Amino acid sequence: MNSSWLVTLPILLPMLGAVLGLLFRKLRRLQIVVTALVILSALATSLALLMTVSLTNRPVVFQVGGWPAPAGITLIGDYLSAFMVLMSQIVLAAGILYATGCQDKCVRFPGFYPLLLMLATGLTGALLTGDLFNMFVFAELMVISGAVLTAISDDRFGVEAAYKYFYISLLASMLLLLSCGALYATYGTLNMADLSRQISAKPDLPLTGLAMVLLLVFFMIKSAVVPFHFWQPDFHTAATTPLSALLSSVVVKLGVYGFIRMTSLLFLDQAPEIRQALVVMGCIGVILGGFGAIGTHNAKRMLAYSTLAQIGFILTGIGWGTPLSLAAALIFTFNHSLIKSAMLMLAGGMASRAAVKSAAFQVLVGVGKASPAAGVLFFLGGISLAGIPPTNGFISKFVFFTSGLEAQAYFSMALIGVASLLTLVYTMRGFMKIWWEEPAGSAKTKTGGDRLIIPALLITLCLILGVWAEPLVNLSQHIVSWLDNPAFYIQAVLGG
Amino acid sequence: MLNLLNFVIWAVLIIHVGMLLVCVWRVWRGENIIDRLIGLDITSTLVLIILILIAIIEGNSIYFDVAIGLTALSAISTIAMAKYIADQRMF
Amino acid sequence: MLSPWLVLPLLTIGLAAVLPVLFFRRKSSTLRMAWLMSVFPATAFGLLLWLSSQVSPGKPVTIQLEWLPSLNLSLSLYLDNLSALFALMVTGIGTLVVIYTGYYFRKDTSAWQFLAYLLLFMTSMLGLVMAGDIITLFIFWEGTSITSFLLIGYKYKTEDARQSAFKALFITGGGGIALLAGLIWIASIAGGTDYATILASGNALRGSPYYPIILGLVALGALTKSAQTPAHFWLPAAMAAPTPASAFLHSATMVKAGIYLLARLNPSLGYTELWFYLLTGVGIITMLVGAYLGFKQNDLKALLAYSTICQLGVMVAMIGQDIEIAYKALVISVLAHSLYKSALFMTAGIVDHETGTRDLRRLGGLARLMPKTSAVALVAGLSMAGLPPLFGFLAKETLLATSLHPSLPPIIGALFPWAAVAAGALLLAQSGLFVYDVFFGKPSDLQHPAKGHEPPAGMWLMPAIPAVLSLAIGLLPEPERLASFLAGAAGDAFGSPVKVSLALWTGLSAPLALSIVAIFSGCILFIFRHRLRPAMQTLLPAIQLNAVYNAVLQGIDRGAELVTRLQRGQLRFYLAIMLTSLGILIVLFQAIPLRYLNDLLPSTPVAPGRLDLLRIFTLGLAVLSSLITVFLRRDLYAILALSISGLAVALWIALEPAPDVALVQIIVDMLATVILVLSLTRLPRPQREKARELTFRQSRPGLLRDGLIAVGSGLLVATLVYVSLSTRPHTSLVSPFYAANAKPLTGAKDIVGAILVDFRSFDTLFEIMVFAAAGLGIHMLLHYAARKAGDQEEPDPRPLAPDEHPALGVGGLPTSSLLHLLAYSLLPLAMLLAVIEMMYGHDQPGDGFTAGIVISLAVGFWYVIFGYHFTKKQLPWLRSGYLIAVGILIGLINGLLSTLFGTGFLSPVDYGSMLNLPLPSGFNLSNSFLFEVAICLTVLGSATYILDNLGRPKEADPESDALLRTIEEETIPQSGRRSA
Amino acid sequence: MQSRNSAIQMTLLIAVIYLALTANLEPSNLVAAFLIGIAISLLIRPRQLTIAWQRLPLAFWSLLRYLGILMLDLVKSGIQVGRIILNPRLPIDPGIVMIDTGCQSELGTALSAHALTLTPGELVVEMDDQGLLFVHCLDASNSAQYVAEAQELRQELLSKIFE
Amino acid sequence: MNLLSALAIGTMFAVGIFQLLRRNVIRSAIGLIILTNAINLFLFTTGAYQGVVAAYDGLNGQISDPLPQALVLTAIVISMGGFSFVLGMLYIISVRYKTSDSDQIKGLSH
Amino acid sequence: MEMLLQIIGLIALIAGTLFSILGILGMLRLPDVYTRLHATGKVSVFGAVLLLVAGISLTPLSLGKGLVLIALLLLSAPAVSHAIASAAYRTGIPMKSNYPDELRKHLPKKK
Ligand code: NA
Ligand code: NA
Repeated sequence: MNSSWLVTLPILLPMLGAVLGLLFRKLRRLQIVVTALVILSALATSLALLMTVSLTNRPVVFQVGGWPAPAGITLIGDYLSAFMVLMSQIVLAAGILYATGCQDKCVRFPGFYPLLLMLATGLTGALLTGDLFNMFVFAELMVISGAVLTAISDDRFGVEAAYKYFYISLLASMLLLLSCGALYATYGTLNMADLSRQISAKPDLPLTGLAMVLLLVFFMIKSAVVPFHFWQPDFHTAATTPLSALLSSVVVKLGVYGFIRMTSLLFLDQAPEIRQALVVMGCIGVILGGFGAIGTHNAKRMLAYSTLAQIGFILTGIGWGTPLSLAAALIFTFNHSLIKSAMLMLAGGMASRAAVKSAAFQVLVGVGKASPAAGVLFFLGGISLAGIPPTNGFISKFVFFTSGLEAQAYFSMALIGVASLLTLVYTMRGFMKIWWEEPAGSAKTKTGGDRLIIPALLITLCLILGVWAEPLVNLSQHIVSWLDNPAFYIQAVLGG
Repeated sequence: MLNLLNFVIWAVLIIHVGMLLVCVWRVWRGENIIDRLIGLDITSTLVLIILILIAIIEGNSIYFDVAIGLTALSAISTIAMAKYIADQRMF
Repeated sequence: MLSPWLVLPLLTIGLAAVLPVLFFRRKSSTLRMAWLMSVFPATAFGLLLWLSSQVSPGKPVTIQLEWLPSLNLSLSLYLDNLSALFALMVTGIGTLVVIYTGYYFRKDTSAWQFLAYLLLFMTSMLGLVMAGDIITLFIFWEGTSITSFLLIGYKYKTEDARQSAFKALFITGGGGIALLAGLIWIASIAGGTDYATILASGNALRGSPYYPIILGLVALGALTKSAQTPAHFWLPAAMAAPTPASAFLHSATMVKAGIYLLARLNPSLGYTELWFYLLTGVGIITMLVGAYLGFKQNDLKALLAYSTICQLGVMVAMIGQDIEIAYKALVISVLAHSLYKSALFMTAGIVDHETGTRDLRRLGGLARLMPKTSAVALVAGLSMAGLPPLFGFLAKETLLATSLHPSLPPIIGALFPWAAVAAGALLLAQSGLFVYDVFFGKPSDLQHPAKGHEPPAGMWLMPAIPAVLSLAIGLLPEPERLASFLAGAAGDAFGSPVKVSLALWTGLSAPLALSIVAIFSGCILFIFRHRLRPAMQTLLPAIQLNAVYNAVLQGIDRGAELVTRLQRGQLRFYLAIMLTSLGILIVLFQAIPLRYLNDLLPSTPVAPGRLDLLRIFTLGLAVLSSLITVFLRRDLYAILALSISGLAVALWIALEPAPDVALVQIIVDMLATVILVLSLTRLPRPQREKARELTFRQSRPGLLRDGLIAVGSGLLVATLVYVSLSTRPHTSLVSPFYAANAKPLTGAKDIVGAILVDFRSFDTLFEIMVFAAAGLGIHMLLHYAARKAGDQEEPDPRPLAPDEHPALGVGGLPTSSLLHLLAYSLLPLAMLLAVIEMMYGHDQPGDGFTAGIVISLAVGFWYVIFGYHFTKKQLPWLRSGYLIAVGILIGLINGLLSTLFGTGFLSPVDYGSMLNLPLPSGFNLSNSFLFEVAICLTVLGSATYILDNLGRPKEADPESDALLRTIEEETIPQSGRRSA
Repeated sequence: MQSRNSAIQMTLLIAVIYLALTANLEPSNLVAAFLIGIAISLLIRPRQLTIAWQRLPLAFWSLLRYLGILMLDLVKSGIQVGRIILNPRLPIDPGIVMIDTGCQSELGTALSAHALTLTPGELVVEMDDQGLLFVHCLDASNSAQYVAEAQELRQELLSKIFE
Repeated sequence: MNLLSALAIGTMFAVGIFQLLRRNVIRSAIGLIILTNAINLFLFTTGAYQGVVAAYDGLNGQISDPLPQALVLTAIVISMGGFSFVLGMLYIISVRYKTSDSDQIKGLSH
Repeated sequence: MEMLLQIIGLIALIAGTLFSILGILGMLRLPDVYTRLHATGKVSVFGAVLLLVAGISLTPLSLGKGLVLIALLLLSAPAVSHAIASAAYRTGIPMKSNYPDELRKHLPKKK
């Protein structure tokens, strides 16, 4: 079998799973087994994809339907997208496996797993596609399936969150469509490699700037960059826990991927300006997110706000624009995905044990008493989020600080330092509330709740990646070395 | 003959497009809901006619396919709305 | 010298930290476990003794493990005299504290946790002092912060413990962040992280323009850790920790981490004015603050904490100096303080443990009850008081000698000695309080005198060992090995050799005179303590840094509240902000192509064609009718106008000419109209009327805001359109390919169709998935989620007639047979149209999507005319879920088939000609046909889901009801709804 | 039996429309037409229409005549209403009158109503299954007579088409 | 002509945005459709050239650019999916929040 | 033949347009919804049918589709008019003046 198939399988397998899940929607056991198998094999293929990219040292390219680029749609797994896909699939698999042990009612709805797999399809596809409009389609798949899954959440406010998310995403989709249109009108193609080539050749055509800003804002909405973040705390909180874990960790990373693509492929000439904007908005996000996480009254919401801040970190890293800072952003992206999903699962797991199912702190106070092991995990996750060794969060922070120093971005570094302290404040406060404080009144915790083996595995992975960080760091540096050379990508897609 | 035909076709087309404006006005300022619904119904008839005229101009029967879809569905939607108006529900 | 053995002490203790969790969970008594555990630090101590014997000045023992080669980072250990001194203290006192813990918690079976934390801390601390590079150091540094958080918060059920633990973590964690930045900066200037490199780059560091910042960052880390004023206040609060933790962390180890770091970096960062003034200033102030505040305290442990702060100040001040004697003073202070302070803490723990109180006012005369403990306290207390012949005396002497050194600048030179005297006097008075008032005097609070008895021997023996050592070092004439060891340590900190003698008596000298003054005034303070201390309680209460800390936290909370208030829940507000931000970004990026717009204006073609006029007219109609939707008050009217607008758009599209899109636009317009009206039936009329009222009663500023945003967005799109149109024709890199290859390669006359199902079929495959997700989602939402949540609709004002054929009309009349006739004919016709669109879609407008929507609307028409139930019964194949699944599955299979028979996934294959099937001309049994079928089925399934659920959200559904019941049984019942 | 008949009729009808729409009389397309017709009939399971098979030629002829009448009615209707509209005085005398078609079947009533609505100046507002029509007439005073006549002819034709 | 078209489509978009920002949720839904239409119109204008005949093979004359048409078709399907889901959510919101006023849908804040 | 078709088309075009205009005019002039339905449901539809005839005769390959379209139009137009009229009556939209109404007494009483 041709290795170019590897780039389709991470998309098609979840899709197949979604279909089979729909067919077996009355046989829940079978549905779960199929879903798990599918997502695990998708994970395996993503891993194989990354390995292939790394071994052959060239992108895996698949021209769908055999049509030559730019006429057809190209799927391309270069280092960056293969990396992002692997990251997503890890967390997706974790989320799905968590769902199998989740006590929420909505995960037992017949459409839950198919929709979750559709989300997986959308995310993977958006990362692997080499066509801007195709990305729109996949992004919409993510939006709809995500909105549905949140709307059916056990949380009564799920539908409100989904409603707002949907409208805001609609805005994003419109911007992307406008951008696609403007780019097509200007450069006559939608293939990203081709666009890159054309834009480099003529970087200053009338609509180039507008298309760029529109695309930028699209990705900002996707990644909930302040001030385009308003949907995010609601959406990530109201969703059922396995979904929250996915949304707040990997789904928001589409924008991150987009920023990197924009600055390293599509808009090379305008990249400095974009980076400047990213730094400014990243810094705002870092502070706003940190404060928001401290100010909110709900554990899951706290983690959602925290994602605002963490995305801010990543943006800043991309914005600094040095190879090291890009690597830092990638490392941060990966690590954050693991940590945040684990933390959300833990918070949700505790909520499932509370007398009244809720992640509100007033309900969660003292709930952790029954599960001290979860406390250890949450604590480790918390210090990882705050960037304290020996966790992977520390590696992120270390590379980040190093690159910031190298980029001489002192002011943003100072802000980021403050934000790190804020992170420590909210994670530890949350920890103390759930595991250390005594429950008020007679509220009793339930004997059981969501299974916590998955967050345990994720936290273990965080620790492993904290101690044995070389592969990730090395990988991210390789990715950056590819990003430095967009011709590589272009050549792989268009040939010649 | 062809010139005449051509002229007539264009004239007819312009007349019908112009009459659409009347329908819009009807929907905007109709006496009651039924009046507006009639406005909508007649709009789809006019659109049907315009599609046929475009087919004539382009000399291509593919616009008939569009027109078939329009006719079938406009009947459906008008009746469904009439049902809603009469009953405050559809089904 | 490289020595792999260096990792052994660390490993030993690290292993010990894991053991309580693995083996001793609630099985063994704490005491036995503690004795067993103590073997590990003791072994480590022994190993370290052995290893330190291999160290000679300037020749450290090191080991390096490759860790992150990509970042040029390694994990390394490093043992010179300085780190050996600290490492030995950590393991030595650690051993004692572990055993002591066993006694302290002997009745508490859950204390294995405490032991685990303690040993984890010990690991971190040992790693910190043995680290061979600054990153390794930092890793362990943070480890101590975290583990000390756990230790301080060990009694987490009390608010005090939690707050204190958090306070310590906040301060030291904040310092840690600064430190990390500083260390990374150092590494980047020095070009490496290991000590050898850094110690060799002193000049580069000091010469760097960023030196002040680096110094500030490092100092922030070190000084907060070592509880220097003004960050000292976390240390007294940390006394909430169980006493064994205090005895270990707050005497010998963690608080000395900052000292160690400063000493370690002194050769490369020190010897500048800034360093001198910063450390001397902070150190002296801390010394005085600690001494003064300590004398006020009634809590034994608080008293010890402040005296620790005082001593830490002394040490910091010493590191600030650039004279040899200061480093002698430093190492002697470090060792002496560790010995007596750990002893005193453990003694205080015994007192607390045996009497149940640590309040000075209630304690007194314990010497009779616990003579051995009091003896230990006496010895350690005398050392703290700085009285001969104890080791503490030597510490004070060297301090005074430093303070009198002629090289000090004038002001410091004048202040330092007297500050030292004052601190010494206060310390003496403090130890008087500790020793005399507790063990020999009478309790001042006679109402609640404390009672107690001697603890088990093991318990008092543990503090006795350091106490005796304090005495022994002082009494022994000249412990040569110790002196040279300390000299080595001092030399490591100083950067060049230091002479250290441990002789107490060095002849009459100025320091001795000052010392006598200090002792004398200390005695006076002690004698008048009963008057002084109450006065001090009122005097200078202003040094309340806790208030500052609280204010900072409150400030954070205030900021947090402000941020969360921004999240005010109104979607419109969010959208407005986002659109405005978009506008701001566009302006900032200068993305509006103003100069191009100028260029383009004159070149606009003036003479429009006839078709152009029609186009603009239909466009105008579309805009007009959209605009009308704003002004029409009733929702239904607005929907009608919207429908017209959609039709006008369709016309424009037909004129474009783009019949394929026009058809879909028409169909979608109808569908949108129908489901919009359908959803009107779902919203209660009063609700809608209220919303309408509110909408039309919007305030002027609100209207202005929305209007401006709308106009701005409109201008954006207008610009896009204008530029695209004016720059026509552009080059398309793809369309010529499509036009040229549609027929030859895919057999399609309809190029748009060919793009949809062939060239860009990947889009279409997932586009139908989006549509499927929407339909499925609506079903899940309305048939499962809403039911489960028990959403109650207001009762229907017009309930359905029970008849299966619900009436069209009001009075229960059946639907007219005329409409039946139409419905009967339309469904087969719609299906036929659908089939034709699928079969011949590649030659004419219409595709699978149109087909699916047409059928589903015809089915919806049946619902309207024949009623829902009848239709469902008549059309049993209409099972939306399966239709969706089968549809997408066919899409996938189609892709795979073309992989097998064609050139790749979704590539064009004509199975009909492949199999030589006699098919009607114009119909190709090809991949595109299969794909159209897939699309049609999926869309049909999804659209019927949409219609069913919007039209009949509460339709009795045994399937979902049964499932929901099962779910209810499976999941753990909820006691109530979420409260907030 | 009846439903099978209906199915066959629907199949034929669909096949004819298919052929009309595809404008292709190749044998394979005929086969396709019938296959599609059968498939759709199976899916819809018609149960109402039943054409008089035994008298097919007559039925066909009647059908054509019926359609012709319909067209004629439409023409007349268009002209008549158009005249009214163009007349400045707008000579109308509208009202709703009840007409009993005498049809017993649902289909018969439906067809009557259909035809009636296409005739000049008549518009069925309400109807029931037993042949009662409530017709809005532009000229209520003398339409009853006209309607009755027209109705009789149509009724006869329809009875020849359907059993 | 271009300017007129641009202003018309821009106006349509503006109307869509304005409707989107209404308190009445039905108006927002209407705005959604108008926006979709406006964007689709814009997509048409991005076509590389103004066609004279439909984009079919074998016709005489300049065909209209087929790619934007295909994109519009895809976008239409997607927006219809989303639109119908919004209507579903509106129903649930109406039931749970007892309101059709967008500003009252604020169970989630802070 | 072609000429004939063109002539038919021309006539049908003109006649159809006239009826179409008449229909719209009727919609504007006639006094109430019921009477207007006569205009739109018949006159305009007739116009449309005529234009369809024109379309069939002037557009190649459109006979089948055109006939089906005419049939569809003829089938649906009366039903649509009927449905609208019925809805108007049931929502209580009055006729313009007091004309005979035999339906009123046959409707069951409103609950
Ligand atoms: Na097609
Ligand atoms: Na087509």
